[in-house]
Amino acid sequence: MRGVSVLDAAFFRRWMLATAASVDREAERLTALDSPIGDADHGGNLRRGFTAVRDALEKEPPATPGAVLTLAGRLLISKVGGASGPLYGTLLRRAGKTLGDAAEVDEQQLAEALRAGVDAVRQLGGAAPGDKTMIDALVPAVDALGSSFAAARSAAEEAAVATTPMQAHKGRASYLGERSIGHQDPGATSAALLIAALETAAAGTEADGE
Amino acid sequence: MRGVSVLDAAFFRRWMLATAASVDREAERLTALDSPIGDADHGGNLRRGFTAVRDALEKEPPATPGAVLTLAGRLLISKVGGASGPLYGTLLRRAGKTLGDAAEVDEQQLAEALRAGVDAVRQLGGAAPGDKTMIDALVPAVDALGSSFAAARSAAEEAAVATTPMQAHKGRASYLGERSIGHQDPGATSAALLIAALETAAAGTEADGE
Amino acid sequence: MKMLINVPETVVADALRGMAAAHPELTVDVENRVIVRKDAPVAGKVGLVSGGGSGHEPLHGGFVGPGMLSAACPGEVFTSPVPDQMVRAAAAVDSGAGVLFIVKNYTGDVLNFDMAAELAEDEGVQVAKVLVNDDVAVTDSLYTAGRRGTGATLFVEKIAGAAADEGQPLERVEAVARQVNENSRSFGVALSAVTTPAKGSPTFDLPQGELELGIGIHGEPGRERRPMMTAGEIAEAAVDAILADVTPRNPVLVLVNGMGATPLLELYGFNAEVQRVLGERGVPVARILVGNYVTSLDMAGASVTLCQVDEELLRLWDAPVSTPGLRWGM
Amino acid sequence: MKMLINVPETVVADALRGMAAAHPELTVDVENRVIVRKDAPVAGKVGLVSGGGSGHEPLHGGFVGPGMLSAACPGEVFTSPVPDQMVRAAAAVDSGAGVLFIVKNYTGDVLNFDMAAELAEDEGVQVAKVLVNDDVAVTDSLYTAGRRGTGATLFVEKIAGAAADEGQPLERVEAVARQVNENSRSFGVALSAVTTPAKGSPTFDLPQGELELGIGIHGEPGRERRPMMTAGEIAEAAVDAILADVTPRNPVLVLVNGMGATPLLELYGFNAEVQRVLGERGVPVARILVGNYVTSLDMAGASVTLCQVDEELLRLWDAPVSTPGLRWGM
Ligand SMILES: Nc1ncnc2c1ncn2[C@@H]1O[C@H](COP(=O)(O)OP(=O)(O)O)[C@@H](O)[C@H]1O
Ligand SMILES: Nc1ncnc2c1ncn2[C@@H]1O[C@H](COP(=O)(O)OP(=O)(O)O)[C@@H](O)[C@H]1O
Ligand SMILES: [Mg+2]
Ligand SMILES: [Mg+2]
Ligand SMILES: [Mg+2]
Ligand SMILES: [Mg+2]
Repeated sequence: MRGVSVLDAAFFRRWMLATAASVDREAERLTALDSPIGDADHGGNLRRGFTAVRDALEKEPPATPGAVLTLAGRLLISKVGGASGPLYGTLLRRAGKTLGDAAEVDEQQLAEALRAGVDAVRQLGGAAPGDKTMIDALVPAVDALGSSFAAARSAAEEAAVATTPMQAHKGRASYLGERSIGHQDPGATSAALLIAALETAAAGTEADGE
Repeated sequence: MRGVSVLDAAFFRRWMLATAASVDREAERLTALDSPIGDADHGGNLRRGFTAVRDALEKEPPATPGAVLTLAGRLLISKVGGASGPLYGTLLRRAGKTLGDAAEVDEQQLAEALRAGVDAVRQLGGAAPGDKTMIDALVPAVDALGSSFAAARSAAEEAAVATTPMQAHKGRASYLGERSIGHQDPGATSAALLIAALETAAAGTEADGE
Repeated sequence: MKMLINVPETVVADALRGMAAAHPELTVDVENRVIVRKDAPVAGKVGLVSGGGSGHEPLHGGFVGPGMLSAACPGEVFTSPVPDQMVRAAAAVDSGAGVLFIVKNYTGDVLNFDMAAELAEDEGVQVAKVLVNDDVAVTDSLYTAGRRGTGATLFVEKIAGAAADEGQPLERVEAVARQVNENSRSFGVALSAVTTPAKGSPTFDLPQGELELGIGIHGEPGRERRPMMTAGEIAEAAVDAILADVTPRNPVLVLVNGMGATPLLELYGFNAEVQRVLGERGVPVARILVGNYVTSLDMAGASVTLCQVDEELLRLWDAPVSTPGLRWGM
Repeated sequence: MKMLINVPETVVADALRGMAAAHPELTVDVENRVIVRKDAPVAGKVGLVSGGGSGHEPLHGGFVGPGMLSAACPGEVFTSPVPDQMVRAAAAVDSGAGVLFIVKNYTGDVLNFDMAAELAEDEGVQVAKVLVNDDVAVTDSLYTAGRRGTGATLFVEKIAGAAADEGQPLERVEAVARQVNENSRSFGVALSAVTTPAKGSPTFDLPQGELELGIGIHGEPGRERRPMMTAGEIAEAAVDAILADVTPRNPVLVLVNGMGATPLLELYGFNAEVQRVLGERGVPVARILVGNYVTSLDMAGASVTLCQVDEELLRLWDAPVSTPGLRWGM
């Protein structure tokens, strides 16, 4: 357990920028993961989306946490395409809407907002835990957010790795049937990057994100 | 110098069959030679043609030397296509016509007939010695026929190898300009097979040809 | 792998510029990535909008024109387009008679077109959707994202396009499109993997003596890897996979489709085998189309699509069409 | 390399069987290897016969039909057809108005068509010949077999086909064909070598980071090997090679032609660059055709052909045509 910290719009901006930076760094790996069981575009998709998010946040930073996430979600939807665009877009948009227009939120509220976002993603894409999708990383990460960003990060990273032995039941990888077994899911991997960026943002500087 | 031997229709049949056999054996090599400076079909072309020649000779063997060559030439023209079909077809057809309908001919007459055939090929294709074509093997071979089949064979084989440093001025290889230098000409190589088969035929058995 | 491109980032935009130049009969909005019939909206006519990732050309942009699509939205390579493109396309082609979205069944395409439909309806456009899911290599169950949309897309776009051009109302055009999809089945094989511009190397490793059976059009591996087969054996595998799923009662349209890098010479030879197998299995054939129509960049391979047609569907198939990729009768 | 074939020996026959099935509007004589317009001979119309090695599809067989060729003779892969085929084709299409042989300038094609012309004339058919030799990569001199016939073949066949369909007499059709050839220039590049069915492996070795400039359509290497270039650089090299040979005064038809395995997405992007360069060089463009038309089996790469047209040639280019490979206006 730890003290309650206050998360303002700047924190949320740092979060998005840190995500953009790590997606940028890891784009080739994400695409490589998307090759044997997908169509080799996941890295490029997210890079295109988060680059747009970064550009928008740098140009005209929204004033509230909710507005940052809503803007990011909307941009992902209108720039990414593919499966991950609407899914990540919905995740962030719903989380943003859930935060409303509070100027500051606490970690508890962030966790609740993300839980609402994950529920929206589950509803939209129909995936459940175990289907070898981003959901497999997002669900345990949100559960662990109650403890700490670090715990959420480890939970997401472990969960991403744990998709490897699963057989995919949703998305493109499901076409492969049993041949999808033995490969780590690209979306679960990028979800872990998103969660890990919370910790970077909490470190307080935007250095990593800008 | 050597004694004059008599060449009958059976000899000419053996010659064509021995050519068919060696073209069959060497088809892949001829195609391989036609790859770097051509279009990788020379072996297949000649195999298709001489297979037709063999089939026809086995079905209904013509009675005279001239008729054997005329038939072979006509079949090459109507089965091979490409540059080599009309050229080899013309070579044998003209040689056959030159032999007329004599039942037997001597080596001298064969040499003259082939010379007429080579002239017809030169006229048809416009190639001169040094242009890196079948002409480069045929001309010295016909010259050496006055001595012996063995001499003609060596002359043709040496001449085929000697096309390697030449720059092609006729046929497909000419498109390559200087890049045609350093490769042995496929047509000169197959011409050497044709000439070499005379010696096989003279050995008297059709073993090699059937 | 080498490509005839500038940089991977501009591949789609460059292609659209090239299309715009080559096809003055279309309106190609390079910036917003929408390809529209020049005469759109056509008064009283239902608008037909499709789209999907790029890399399947001539699908979909090459099927825009009289008798087929009203507009197409090209996404990034193998990536569904975004809702903004579809909304824009819908607005451009709606004459008030409504718009039909033709959507290949991939998670990304479905989600993006769904969002677009909501947005377009907010703007007052009446939108219907039809899902194309013809690929029998994928079992349609709780454990997959459902059958993929592949070759049947061409049949749906052509036949629904003819219905729309005749002035049939939205419900009718939608019903025709749905019927064509339900009557269609596909199966594909790959002899080589795909190289996307962004990745620059083949998406998977396919050794010399092997092929993939049951592939899609996005460079995904198939359901099964097998030692290399002859054209005749492949035709049997493809046709039999389809016939295991459906027994055609009516004559079929046959699409023998190249995946992009298979020469037409081979495709025609493959068609000969497909026709032999259809004959042996007693399937009556109404029409045959052979060519590279629903492709997967530089993949070598082919797919077979069968679509059962009654007289009405056959009439619509035969109706005039004038697009860069499919053209007859005008 | 893997191919979608049965055995190399039957590739051409298999393809013809497949064509026969797919194109009931043509008469495909598989045994004698002649593809003929179903309505041939058309009374009073000059017959147009072309042909060449197989492996360049849709050229020539795919260009048989109203408005273009009367008949085509496919040879073995990359091997000129034999005179028997051409004589048979000439006899099938001659209505008494004579026959024009359209011959790509390769030693084999020239020799075989020459022999065929003699034989056909012996049988009472009036024969004219036109040689297509548009490839500027080959110097036309005593030291070569002369310029190769490549992309311009499509322009010659289309435009002479339109003239013949109008009922123009043999001398006119021949003159038009000759004019189109004289007005045309091409230049091609390869990103990969060709694999012929008979050889089964690439005809030459082209490493990852390199391309061949000035290639033909038979898998021969080009005039020069260079480090890999962008689409823009390749467009400059191709257009400038052509403009070094001729300065167009009239507007041009542009063919941006794929060699077989280059995706349409890349071809359109390449077209964008070709149009940019033509614009920069001040060459006016009348029409643009982008696609795989004069191919070289599974070769990756492209060629550019420019053909200067006056109003009459443009009118003939725009005239209706209905063939498997090229179709508009009917
Ligand atoms: N129905 C779904 N629900 C949740 N996540 C999904 C679903 N379908 C796919 N995904 C996620 O999306 C990822 C693929 O994203 P991406 O490659 O960008 O899109 P596409 O599959 O359209 O190419 C998968 O690895 C998976 O984690
Ligand atoms: N004009 C010519 N005169 C004589 N021989 C020629 C001529 N052109 C080509 N050849 C010969 O033909 C050979 C190629 O034959 P082939 O590969 O069967 O025909 P193609 O070049 O039509 O593919 C060349 O190696 C050369 O020896
Ligand atoms: Mg993907
Ligand atoms: Mg050759
Ligand atoms: Mg994708
Ligand atoms: Mg040849």
